[in-house]
Amino acid sequence: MRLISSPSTLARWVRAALALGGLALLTGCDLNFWTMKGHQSTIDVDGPVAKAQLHVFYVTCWVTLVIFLIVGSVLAYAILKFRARTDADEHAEPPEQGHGNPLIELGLIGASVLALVIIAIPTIEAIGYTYDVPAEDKATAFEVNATAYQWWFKFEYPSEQIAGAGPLVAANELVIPVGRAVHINLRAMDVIHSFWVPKLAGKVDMIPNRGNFLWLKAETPGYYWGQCAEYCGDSHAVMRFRVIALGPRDFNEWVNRQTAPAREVAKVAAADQPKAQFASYRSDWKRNEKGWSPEFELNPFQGWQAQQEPDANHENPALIAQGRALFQSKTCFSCHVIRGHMVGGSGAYPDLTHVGARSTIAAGLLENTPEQLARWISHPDQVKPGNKMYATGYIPNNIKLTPDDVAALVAYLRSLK
Amino acid sequence: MDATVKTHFIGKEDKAPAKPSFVLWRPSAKTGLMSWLTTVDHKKIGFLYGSFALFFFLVGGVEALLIRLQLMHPNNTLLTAQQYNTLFTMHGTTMIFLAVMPLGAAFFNFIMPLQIGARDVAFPRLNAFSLWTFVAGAIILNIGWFLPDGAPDAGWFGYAPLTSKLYNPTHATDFWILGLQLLGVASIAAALNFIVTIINLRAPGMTMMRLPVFTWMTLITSFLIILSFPAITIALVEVMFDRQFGTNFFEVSNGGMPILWQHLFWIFGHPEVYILILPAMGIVSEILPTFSRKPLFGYPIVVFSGASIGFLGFTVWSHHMFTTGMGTVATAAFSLATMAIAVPTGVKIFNWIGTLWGGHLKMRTPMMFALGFIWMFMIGGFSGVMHAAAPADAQQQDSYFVIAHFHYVLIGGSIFALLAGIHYWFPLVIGRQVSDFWGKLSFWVIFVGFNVTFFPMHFLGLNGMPRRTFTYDGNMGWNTANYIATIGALILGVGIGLYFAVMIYTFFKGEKANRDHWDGRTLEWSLPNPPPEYNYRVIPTIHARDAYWYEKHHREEIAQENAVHAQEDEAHGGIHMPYQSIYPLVASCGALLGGFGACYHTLVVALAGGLVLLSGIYLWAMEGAEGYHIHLDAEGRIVEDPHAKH
Amino acid sequence: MSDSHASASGHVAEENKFQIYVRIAMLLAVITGIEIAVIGLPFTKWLLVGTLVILSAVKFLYVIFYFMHLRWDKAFCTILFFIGLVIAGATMWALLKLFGVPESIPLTVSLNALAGATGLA
Amino acid sequence: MSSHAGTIDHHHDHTTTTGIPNKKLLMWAFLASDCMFFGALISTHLIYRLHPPPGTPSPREVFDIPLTSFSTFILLMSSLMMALAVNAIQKGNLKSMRFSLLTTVFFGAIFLGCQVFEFTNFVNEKHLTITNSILGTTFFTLTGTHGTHVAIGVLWLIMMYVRSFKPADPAAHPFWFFRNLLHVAMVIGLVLSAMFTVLAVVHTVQTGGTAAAFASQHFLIVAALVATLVGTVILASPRGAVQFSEANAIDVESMGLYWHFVDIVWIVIFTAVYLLEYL
Ligand code: HEA
Ligand code: HEA
Ligand code: HEC
Ligand code: CUA
Ligand SMILES: [Cu+2]
Repeated sequence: MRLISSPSTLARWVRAALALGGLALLTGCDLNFWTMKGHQSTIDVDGPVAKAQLHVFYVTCWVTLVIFLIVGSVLAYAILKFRARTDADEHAEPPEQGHGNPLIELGLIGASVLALVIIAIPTIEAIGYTYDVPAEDKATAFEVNATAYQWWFKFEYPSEQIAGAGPLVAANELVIPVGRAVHINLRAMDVIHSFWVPKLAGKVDMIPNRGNFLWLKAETPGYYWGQCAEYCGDSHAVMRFRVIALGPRDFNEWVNRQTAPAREVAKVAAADQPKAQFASYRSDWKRNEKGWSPEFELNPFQGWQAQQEPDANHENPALIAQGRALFQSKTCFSCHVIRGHMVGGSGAYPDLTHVGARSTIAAGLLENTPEQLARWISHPDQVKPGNKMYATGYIPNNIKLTPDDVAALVAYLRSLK
Repeated sequence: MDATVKTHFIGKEDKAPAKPSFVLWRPSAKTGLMSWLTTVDHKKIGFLYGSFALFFFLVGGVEALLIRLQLMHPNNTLLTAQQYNTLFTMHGTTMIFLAVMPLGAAFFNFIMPLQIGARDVAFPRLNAFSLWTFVAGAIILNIGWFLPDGAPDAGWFGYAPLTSKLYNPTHATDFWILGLQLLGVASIAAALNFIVTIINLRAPGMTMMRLPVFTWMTLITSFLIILSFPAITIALVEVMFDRQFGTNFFEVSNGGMPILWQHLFWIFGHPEVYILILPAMGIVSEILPTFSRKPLFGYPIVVFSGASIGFLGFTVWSHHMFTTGMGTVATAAFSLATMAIAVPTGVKIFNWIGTLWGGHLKMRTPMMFALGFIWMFMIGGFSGVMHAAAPADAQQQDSYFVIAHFHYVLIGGSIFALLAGIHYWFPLVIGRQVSDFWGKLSFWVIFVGFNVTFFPMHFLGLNGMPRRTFTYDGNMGWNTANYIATIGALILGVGIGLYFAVMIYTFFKGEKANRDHWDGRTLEWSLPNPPPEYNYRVIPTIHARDAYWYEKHHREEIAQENAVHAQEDEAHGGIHMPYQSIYPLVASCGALLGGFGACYHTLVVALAGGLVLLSGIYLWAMEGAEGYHIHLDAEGRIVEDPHAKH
Repeated sequence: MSDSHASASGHVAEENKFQIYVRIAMLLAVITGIEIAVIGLPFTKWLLVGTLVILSAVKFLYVIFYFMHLRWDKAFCTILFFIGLVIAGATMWALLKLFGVPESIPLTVSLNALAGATGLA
Repeated sequence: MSSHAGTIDHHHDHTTTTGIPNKKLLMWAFLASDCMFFGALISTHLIYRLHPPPGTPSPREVFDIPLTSFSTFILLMSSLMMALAVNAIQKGNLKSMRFSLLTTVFFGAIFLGCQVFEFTNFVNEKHLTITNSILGTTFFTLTGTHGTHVAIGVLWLIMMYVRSFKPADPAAHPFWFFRNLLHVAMVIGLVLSAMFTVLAVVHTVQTGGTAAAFASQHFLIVAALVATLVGTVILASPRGAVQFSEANAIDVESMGLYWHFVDIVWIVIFTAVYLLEYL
């Protein structure tokens, strides 16, 4: 069992084979593919649940590989050995008309069953282990509710109650404590979605009218990619999210910031306003154009951390105030909650109280930069086809945003750290 | 069931052909459009099934190529999300219901009656009805391409509540529901017919354990069809009611449970995948012995394992639902049951190898495809076993690993075997001989293209790429594999194109094939090519499993026997042939009309369609299953035109 | 039920089938009456359920074996029908089991604390 | 072996391999498939009964067991008549078969009438509709689908009944086809008007109306009943030799199999859907 379960052996083999193939094809650029270390790799994982699942995968992989080698060699041998090589061969007397051999048959059936038992045992074990938080972790487990909507995720922290406002609510970025088992209740409000953070755990579906859950644990602080894994309509492909695992201190700090109401920016005289950086945004976005910068790609965790602190030097209080007014006058607040700033919104739309402190917007699709924010709020439907922000209220409500409006709204949203 | 002692005459007796009334007009055209529309000949029906299926295979293939082109690069903009979603839905639905299933039905129709020594299926007109209802279903399913509502886009398993009116308000989903419903009716009707035919129309001496394996697999597949389709029929009725009458089957606000759809769908869906593979296994089990010049190794076990696969197929449906939170017991149970299927499947593989062992392998094109099948199906089966391990599947479900798995079993499995079958029976069906060089060339291009396309998808899946995504970002490590896969699909496209080109060329210009082109073992090869309308001049008497092989080695004995039986037949008034009929087509047109009415929620049209359907069936019953007799001269020419009588 | 046996007894039965049919219809009516009476009895639930299931199974079998003459027909008809019946029955059983476990209790029924907290109730 | 003279053996068909007639085999295979069909439908109902959502009406307050028991009994009797019809034609007794077929139709129609009554009663009095609760959805769909099966069976019976009048020599009766068509329409009309008459009677009795009121209110329907009855009798008058014979026993028999199957499905529904709710 030890031998089979050693993930690194096979991984090394696979990688070596792939690297060779890669050289041959001269396409070495996509390193993540050849090393199987993509952001959503199920091979290069972190956390006990994903590891248990990977272990089962390796067992199946090894067992079937061995069978394939054996059966394949016999098959290859038979084909090569008994091939008719010449025309004369083809017309030779037919071979002996044998009909089979029960002993061989039974032996092979027995061998197959044996091979399956080897797979079945770890499978059963892992089914039990991955199902729910292990008994010894129950007491310390952290509870989160995840609810899926077309096409974004809502995260609630029942243990972090805010006076008068219920539990702490966040959208599209799930922040969890490192080293603690996290028990996530999965709900869906419209159609079926699925919660999948490959590096931490396999997926479990979020099904309307069904109380599913999953557990996972991150072993190192970091930034993990997640994606909806059940087809849920037009924008299923771009229904993503992130999980950020923080050490205890950082986590507490984050909770404290998040439970506070939305940040206020003091008014400053017009003359002091730094203007340039929000002046105008690109508007010639292509459909499906990528929404992140290479720097962010290189170190998203750092990017996330950087978002936590207000960027006082670049803030324009007047513009922010204007944005805040627009948020109300353009009826954004009828959907979105900004706790402490205005009364309105509902739980069925992303909470924007601390939207400025997220590393991504639009359900993990775009990096949270002013440029991308502007892109999103000017044309959400071009970013996410069928988008509900567009379909049920935005453009049909005749929300028309001039470039100046957009700039002001962006400034305001950016200030919500 | 001692068929040996039965009469040699299996046609029906009837009175002198009555003069048909002017209302119950019986078409008798033997050429031209009318002959095809009113045919009840299982060979013509099989040919039509095959032609439609191949057409839809190309349609599904073009859809697949568009999918691949969109995924060639990250953030590609060739297709919109809506178009992409429509394409994969229609690709999956088309390939499964309109390409592979009817292609299987084509072989069932054409080959199976020949293999059991019958002159037709048990209910020739029902057979025509199946064909035309299949066409009606195909039309409804695809009509959305030409209408403003668009084609269906809820995925090939249409999970509720995405198919509800709230989330899919256009009629596209209605096309999907009604299209599948009609296809289900067609499939069940056809399957019932095949079951009765195989059980009841076997030539004397053709005991069950002498049936060719392909016929056995036809029988098992037919059982799977009649037992699995009702589940999806009910499921479809439920969504249809939800959409049209506001019922609550999957309406959460009134307590509906969307998960129920998944169960009902997969109770059908899993047996369905064996409906797709068992005919393929049957074909391979015919080709390997022929080209090894040796009987199938362990025939009884191969048959029995086919039956166990069919039976176990009904016990594993929830392996498509490992991620739906079923609880540990159910997950473990379905996991183990799924693994168990590897045993009978493995038995087949072992026996195929056993068949090759010690043979004289003639490496002709059908054999190449059949061997390709074994290799590719084995790989697909192994990734299936990886899925069966539920914890591993939690990472694989709905990722490209699944896509890789099922394309290996569906293309490397079903399609390879069906392509092999086309090559194998081409000389019999068409009477012409396919060039071995071009055939092999197309095989190699397809083989390479297929592997280049789908092998990298395993790694894409393991690297976390979810399926059904119209776009992906370039930073996930998926670019190279997607690029390779697209190149592979293009190669595959060239291969398929080549294959079709060769076939079309041969169809028109190919060299005439001689009788018993491959030195065959089963009964159909005893026929001239293409087989005459009445199939067997004399219903053969079967003495051994590989009936024709036996016949070839006992020529005199058989000739004597046949002479006696020919006389008996003549004494009965010649060879009985069923009349053609227009009413199956009429009934199917009613189904088409009714389907449209239901799609557009217009009761009047639906009722009108129902009335046409009913009238068609009534007239069909009233005209009766009559037929005429033909008489042959020594050369097998028809000496007396039966239609001259009236 | 071997073939020879079936046809032999078939011929004997041929003559008085009318009586058989009528008697069976009466029996079926009586059983239906018993069923209706049973639901009022003060016994434990499982006993009553068991009784009802057995009684309707008996009715079922009488109809298929007599009215539908499986008893007099070739055994193959029985096998054919029972393939469908057994697979359908087993599937129903499995479905009811699957939906009976706690995991499958719909949220609309088990409005648990969580749903209340999220305000989704 | 090849002689077909003499009596027909209804348990052995010499033209098929197994001796089972094709039509019978087809029907049994179809019924096997139908098991799955009703299995899925009944499962749906029972699954939703396992954990009914709050606010679901209680079936006990909705169901009307005496009525349902009555229709269950009626369906059993129709099964009996069906079996007798098969028995009759197997012995070549055409008249007796026709009588039994009509009685089967009659019982089937009563069953359907009960169901129509039950449905309208549930909708109007008990406020259970197909849309307002999951119970209504599954109950009406399940029993309605069964009712549709019964209705198809009734139609089939009628067609078979009429077919037994098809002349032996159609050429001698140039309009036989239209006569048959008219005959079918007439019997369907008869069944429908009889059903509505009975419902009208029930309605009149329930609302305490008088015979006079009944006659004036429902004149049309009664007239239709009388007209179709007369028509049916006239069309059924003998007109020389008919084609239908002992050889058609298999047609009647396979129809009978369908009819009995519908009956056994009801046996299951009666227990699983109705009676179990009372425990
Ligand atoms: C032709 C069709 C076909 C066939 C034959 C199979 C065969 C098998 N399939 Fe596959 N499957 C599909 C078509 C098919 N499948 C499709 C279309 C889907 C996806 C549907 C969708 O989501 O859209 C799917 C999805 C699918 C899933 C769900 C994945 C997911 O969505 O999460 C699973 C899970 O268990 C599975 C398992 C299996 C298994 C165990 C077999 C076995 O039958 C394979 C058995 C064969 C072998 C194992 C190889 C030969 C055996 C030996 C040489 C003997 C020795 C071997 C051992 C002892 C291991 N399949
Ligand atoms: C038997 C079934 C079958 C077959 C044969 C195929 C064949 C192919 N499939 Fe298919 N596929 C499915 C069944 C099948 N597929 C199913 C069930 C799904 C899931 C759908 C869903 O999620 O709902 C799926 C999904 C699917 C996806 C995933 C989409 C997604 O999840 O986003 C992809 C992606 O690469 C793909 C690719 C291909 C390719 C490249 C082929 C190739 O093999 C195609 C080869 C054929 C050709 C290339 C045609 C060549 C023709 C010409 C060159 C001639 C052109 C001429 C004229 C027009 C006259 N398929
Ligand atoms: C009809 C309701 C509605 C209105 C009005 C609305 N939004 Fe939204 N908003 C949504 C929904 C739904 C989403 C989630 C979309 C998704 O990701 O698929 C969203 C997402 C967002 C996000 C990204 C949140 C995240 O973390 O991913 C921002 C920022 C945003 N909206 C800003 C605005 C602004 C600014 C306005 C007004 C000009 C506005 N919204 C008006 C419904 C609305
Ligand atoms: Cu949500 Cu896919
Ligand atoms: Cu499956």
